[in-house]
Amino acid sequence: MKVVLENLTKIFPSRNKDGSEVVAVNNFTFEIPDGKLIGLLGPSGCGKSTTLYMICGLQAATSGKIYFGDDDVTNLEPESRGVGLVFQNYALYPHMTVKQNILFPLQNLKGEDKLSKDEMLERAYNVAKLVQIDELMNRKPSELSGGQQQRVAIARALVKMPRVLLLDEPLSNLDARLRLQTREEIKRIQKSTGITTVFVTHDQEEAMSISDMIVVMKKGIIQQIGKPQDVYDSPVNLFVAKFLGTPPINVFNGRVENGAIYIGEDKVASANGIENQEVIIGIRPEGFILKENGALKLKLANVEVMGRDVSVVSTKEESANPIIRSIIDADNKIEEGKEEVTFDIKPNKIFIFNKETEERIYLEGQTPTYVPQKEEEKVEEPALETVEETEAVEENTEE
Amino acid sequence: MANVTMIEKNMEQVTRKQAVVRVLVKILVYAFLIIMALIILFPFYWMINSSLKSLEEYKETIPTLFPKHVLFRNYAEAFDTASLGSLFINTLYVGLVSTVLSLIVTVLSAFAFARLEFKGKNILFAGLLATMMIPGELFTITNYATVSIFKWQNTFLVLIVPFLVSVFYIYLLRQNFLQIPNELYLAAKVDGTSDLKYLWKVMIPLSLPTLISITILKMMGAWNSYVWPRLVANDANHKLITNGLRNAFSTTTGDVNYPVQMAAVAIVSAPLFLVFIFLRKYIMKGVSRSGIKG
Amino acid sequence: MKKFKITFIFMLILALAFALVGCTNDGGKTGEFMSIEEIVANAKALSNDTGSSQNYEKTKQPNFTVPAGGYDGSKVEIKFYHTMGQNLSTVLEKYITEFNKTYPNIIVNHEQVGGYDDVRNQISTELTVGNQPNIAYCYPDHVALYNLPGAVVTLDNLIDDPNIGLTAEQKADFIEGYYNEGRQFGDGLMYTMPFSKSTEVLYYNETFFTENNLSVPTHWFSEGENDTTSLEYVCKKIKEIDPTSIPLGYDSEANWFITMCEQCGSGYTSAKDPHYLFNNDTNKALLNEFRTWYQNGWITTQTIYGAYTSGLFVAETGTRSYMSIGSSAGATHQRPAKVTIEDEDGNEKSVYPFNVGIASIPQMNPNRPRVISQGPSVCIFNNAGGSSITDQQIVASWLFVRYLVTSVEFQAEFSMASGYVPVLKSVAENPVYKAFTEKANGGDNIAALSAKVCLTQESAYYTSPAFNGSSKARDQVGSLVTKVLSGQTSNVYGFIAEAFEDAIDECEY
Amino acid sequence: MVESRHQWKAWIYLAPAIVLLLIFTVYPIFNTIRISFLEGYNPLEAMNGTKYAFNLQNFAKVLKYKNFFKCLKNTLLLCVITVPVSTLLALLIAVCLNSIKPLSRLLQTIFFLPYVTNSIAIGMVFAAMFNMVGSAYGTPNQIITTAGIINNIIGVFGLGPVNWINSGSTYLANMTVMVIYIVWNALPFKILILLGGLQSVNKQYYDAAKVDGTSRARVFWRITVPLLSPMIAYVVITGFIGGFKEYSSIVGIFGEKMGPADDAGRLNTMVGFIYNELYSSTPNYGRASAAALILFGIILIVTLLNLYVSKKRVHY
Repeated sequence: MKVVLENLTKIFPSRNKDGSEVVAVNNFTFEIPDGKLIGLLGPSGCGKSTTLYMICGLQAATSGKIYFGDDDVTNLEPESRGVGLVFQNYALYPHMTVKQNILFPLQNLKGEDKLSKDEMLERAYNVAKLVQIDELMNRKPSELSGGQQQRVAIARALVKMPRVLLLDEPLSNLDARLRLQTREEIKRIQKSTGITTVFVTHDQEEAMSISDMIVVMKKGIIQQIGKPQDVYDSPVNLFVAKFLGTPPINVFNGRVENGAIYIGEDKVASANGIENQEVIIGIRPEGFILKENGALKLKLANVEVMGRDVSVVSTKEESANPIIRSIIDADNKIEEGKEEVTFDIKPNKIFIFNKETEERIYLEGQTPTYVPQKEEEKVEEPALETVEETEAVEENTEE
Repeated sequence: MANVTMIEKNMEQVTRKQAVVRVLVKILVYAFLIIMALIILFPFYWMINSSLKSLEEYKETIPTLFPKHVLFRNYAEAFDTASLGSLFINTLYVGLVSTVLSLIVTVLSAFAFARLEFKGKNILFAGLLATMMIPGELFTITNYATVSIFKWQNTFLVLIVPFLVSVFYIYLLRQNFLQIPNELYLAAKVDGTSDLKYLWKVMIPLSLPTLISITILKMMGAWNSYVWPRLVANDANHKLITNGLRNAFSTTTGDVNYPVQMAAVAIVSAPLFLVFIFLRKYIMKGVSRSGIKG
Repeated sequence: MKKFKITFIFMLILALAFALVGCTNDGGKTGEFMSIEEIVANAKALSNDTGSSQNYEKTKQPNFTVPAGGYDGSKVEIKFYHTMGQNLSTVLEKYITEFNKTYPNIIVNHEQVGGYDDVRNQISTELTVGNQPNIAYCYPDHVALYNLPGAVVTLDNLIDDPNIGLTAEQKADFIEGYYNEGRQFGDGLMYTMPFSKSTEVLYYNETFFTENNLSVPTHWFSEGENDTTSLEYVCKKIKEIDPTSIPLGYDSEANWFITMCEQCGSGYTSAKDPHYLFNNDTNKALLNEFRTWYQNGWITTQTIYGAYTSGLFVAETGTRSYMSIGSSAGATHQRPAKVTIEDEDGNEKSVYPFNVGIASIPQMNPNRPRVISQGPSVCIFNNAGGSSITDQQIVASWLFVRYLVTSVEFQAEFSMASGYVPVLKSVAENPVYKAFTEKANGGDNIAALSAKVCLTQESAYYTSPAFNGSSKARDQVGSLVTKVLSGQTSNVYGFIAEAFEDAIDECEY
Repeated sequence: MVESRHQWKAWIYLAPAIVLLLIFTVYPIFNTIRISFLEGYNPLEAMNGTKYAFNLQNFAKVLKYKNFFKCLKNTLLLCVITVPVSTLLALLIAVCLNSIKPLSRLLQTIFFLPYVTNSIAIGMVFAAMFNMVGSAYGTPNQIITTAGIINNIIGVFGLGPVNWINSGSTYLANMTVMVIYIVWNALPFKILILLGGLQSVNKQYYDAAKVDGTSRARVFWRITVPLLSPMIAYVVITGFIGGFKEYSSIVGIFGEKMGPADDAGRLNTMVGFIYNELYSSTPNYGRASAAALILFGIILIVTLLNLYVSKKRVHY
């Protein structure tokens, strides 16, 4: 089931009564292909949860359209949209056993979708097996671990075979080890059911690892949409570049001078075809090649050995952040006590951004994979107030 | 699992239907609430309405919805015949003093039950709760004898002391205290704060809403007490509202002047009503905050 | 959750089942009532002295002897419980200041405790711990209760004491029936002094009666066709003239029942065991007859009507009544409010819409009249229950009681203010009271008219025997009358028989 | 919890409460139990040395007395009807109040009003509303002087005037008036507790139910009620305890005769029964104490029953 958002916008009356509004979601237009797993990604307060709730119907859209396939569901009640939603803290009914929780949505089906008793049971057991909780059926949610509760929530969402599955920060309440394992689970379940799924997270690693496509957002505006690798390899602006990747991208102030990129005195890469200007330079940590008197000279701070590769921590005057981190594979040696270290830069791992607009300037050989929305369609944004995400959610959702 | 084509019906029509349903439900909810509110309000309206009528008009076959000619005189008359002035002062005095004293007792007991561990604590508390089930009349006679031995008749003491301990409020406050995390207490203990200081500095501020609602509810208790005051303190300068009210209007021969009686009832209910309006938020929060989790 | 709904519905069904159980009240028994003619004949056969003549020889020694020298003039505080409202308390206070002129050191604090039952309940509780007052309003059954712990002072020695007792004239001045009420407790000793009395009189709409030339009824049931002076006839006639009216309103059901027993000589109660005698054929037949009167819409009572029947008697519009039997003290309430009318030459005058006549109540046997005597007496308490009451307090109390009950001025003023009847014969000659009774008329000074009627029926007063629990009998016969008159049943005989049995059970419980 | 080294400290805090309880609660209980075994104990007689047999006669006499069962029936009937009705009504009102924003504060104030009033005073108002002066029974031309406001209101809907509380009224009519008045009085406290409970329920359960397409009725019975069950259990238990001690509301409406004119005592309750024993012309403390203990026993049993039922059904 394809999901299409057209100029979707959500404006909240802001908490303080000065009449200013907060544009939580600003003119979203994107299409979620059928059967794909989409990650909505962004810092807190960027409108990702609001978008999710608008898709599922718990939040009414201020303007714009939402289509499931070719049905316009914008003003439809959530129950008739055929969506499955998994809450951040699962919202399992505490007084019902796992089986009752899963059966609950099925018992609400009316009209021609009504199922007989054993059809419901059979469906429930199928979905329970799918998420591997079939032996926990008679337990109460309070007796389960976080991961198990997570899976019951997913089972409850899937059991009525929704057209779209929505997950709100599914992994944020899990401990680190469980997070990895559950992440794979979600991927496996989505692949086997082939259901169009949208999930929201602020953890970029989680999004990149399992999504077919990711949507990076900031203050209600879409920054970039694309396959995780494409977005990582070709960020459309400094924000996306900085947001993706751990450890984060190294940022320098530099300049383009007659066809070359200079950080301070060091000429690190060629930039022919681009006029001279002050620029912001981003280099991925894995973009450094250790080389005797290489292009970029850095003052060495220390070296962290992480087994498979080595993380070199150094500083440079022109660097925007306090340390620069470069990851090189373990077999090249760095003598202790050396003052300085020099690197060459892999051409595909360096990006330059316009000083003012922080927009990406494509070097030759680098092709844009995403064209951002045209400027004028955006709803002008009166207040630049950063609003904490959950706090902005409209308080009296219809009972 | 192939995606089930859920809804073929025309989207437009379904959305409109749902919008209509939503509005309908809203109307239904408001209608129900308004009707119930009117039912609750009607006796008060009738009280005020009757209290402004003359006796003749009050007795007419078809009761009039609004007094033909409004008699505020009834209120003045009610005030003197039942000497409401002194009744108010007595009740206020008894109410305030008993509330303050009982607050102290309640806070200390609730603190002990919530925080301190001692042998027989649960049995004691269960015993306390059991006393809530005993009909009051059981105590009246024996307490009358005890109070007489103490020679407390016709004093304010006798109206205050016997009811200082109210188990319900200890229960309410204990529930509230239990919600304050124990670590706070242990931390305070570590850096040497005494129990009382901790109680004063931490626990009371935290459970202020409940304390305020207990104070208000306790004050109302004084307003409603009827049997005991009449028995033990019925002389003029100790009489309380209810027993003052009760036989102020029962003349032995002629008819009771109902409108004046209604006026007295209105005067008596007014202060409580005003107190409630101002402190509504606290009462609501107090009782619900203690979130009687059973 | 299904379970929650099921239990809720189950509770509702249980409740409805209970409700239905409560509705059956048709007694099983059937039978015939005694005829009214037979009852009238029995009543007429009674001679005047049967019934309430009691012997008063003393079988016990009085429990209080007057200390030598009587009152020693020391400062003494005494407490007096009564049921006087605002206006009567002011009269009392006036005479307390008067009393203090002769006895400055006796401080009298008085307190309105509530109604008569409230006084009894208060004292019976206070007695248990010795907190009883010094003087109290009382009824005979109250004294019977206080006598369980022997808390009431016997007044004989005080009365006979040479210097603080009653002189022969004072003793003779008391109305015979009222004075004897004090010593009807079976041992001939004097327990209470009569304070102020009331009786029952028949108020009638004199203007209406003269317009329709109705005669004032003198007896209850018609004897023969052309008997136009029976209450039965007058009620029927009034009903014909004004069908929307209720001819007669009888305020106190209990007084009505007890008076009928006295007038017909049928049993009510006795001081000795068995106490409760009212379950007899005469009484059942009487109530059956009055039930038919009620169903014909001829009579109503205070409890059935829901308010004092004087309300009906003074009503100008809607339902009204033309006769009302009620307490002689309530005369002012039986008078309609003044109405402003234009007299011939056009200026406004406020006048009573109708004139009220007062007569004594109908009798079963004219030469053996019986009418109830009520009203409070006063008794003095001793130090029973460890109370701190001293002999001087008792003597001081006696002096105060003696002052009130023998002072002609107090009796006159109190009677005029309360509508009660004075207990002293000489009050009739007191100039103020004489002027008051002379001016008696159906309008402005209706109270005087009521007092005059009471004076005429002094010899007819009766009082019921007093024993511990006698007021229970009074309550039971009261609700018996209301139940029989307005109870709904198909088998009247069975219903009445069962009602009587229930009342007896209740008394003997 | 602080270890038991602070035993004595706890007892000091509890001292004032315990002393007062001993004098004014514990001692009376034992005294009442003692008196309940003294057959026909009458305090006034006892003063001059009458001795009383120590036996169960008081209990026997009370249990054999027809009036006792009438009072018990009235009390049980009132409890069994008013507690469920007022709880359900309070629940509905609380849920509705919780789902609206505008006017909700005003409505909350109105719904709490009855709690602030004096029950005997308002009883007079109710009596006046249902009162019907003049006999409406028997006489062919149905003389009614004032039919009372309630009869006029239902008259508007075409129903004839009902004799609610006057003489000649039926038991059912009396009970209806009592149920209305008791429920009217019981609503505020229940609404307050349930509303408090509702506000502490996590909103997400309702969102989840919405997404699952649950009908309003199912949301109410399958989610709201179970989640509120601890509150409901508490409200029902205190409702029953209060219900068994019902007395002043009947005095408010019918006066001390506890019933319509022609059948005094028809609506008398257990507490009324005890009261009559204490304050009658023949006060009998023995039987009063026995009746009080019997009532206490019944309340205890019912409360334990309630606790048992709620243990099974209530979710914590």
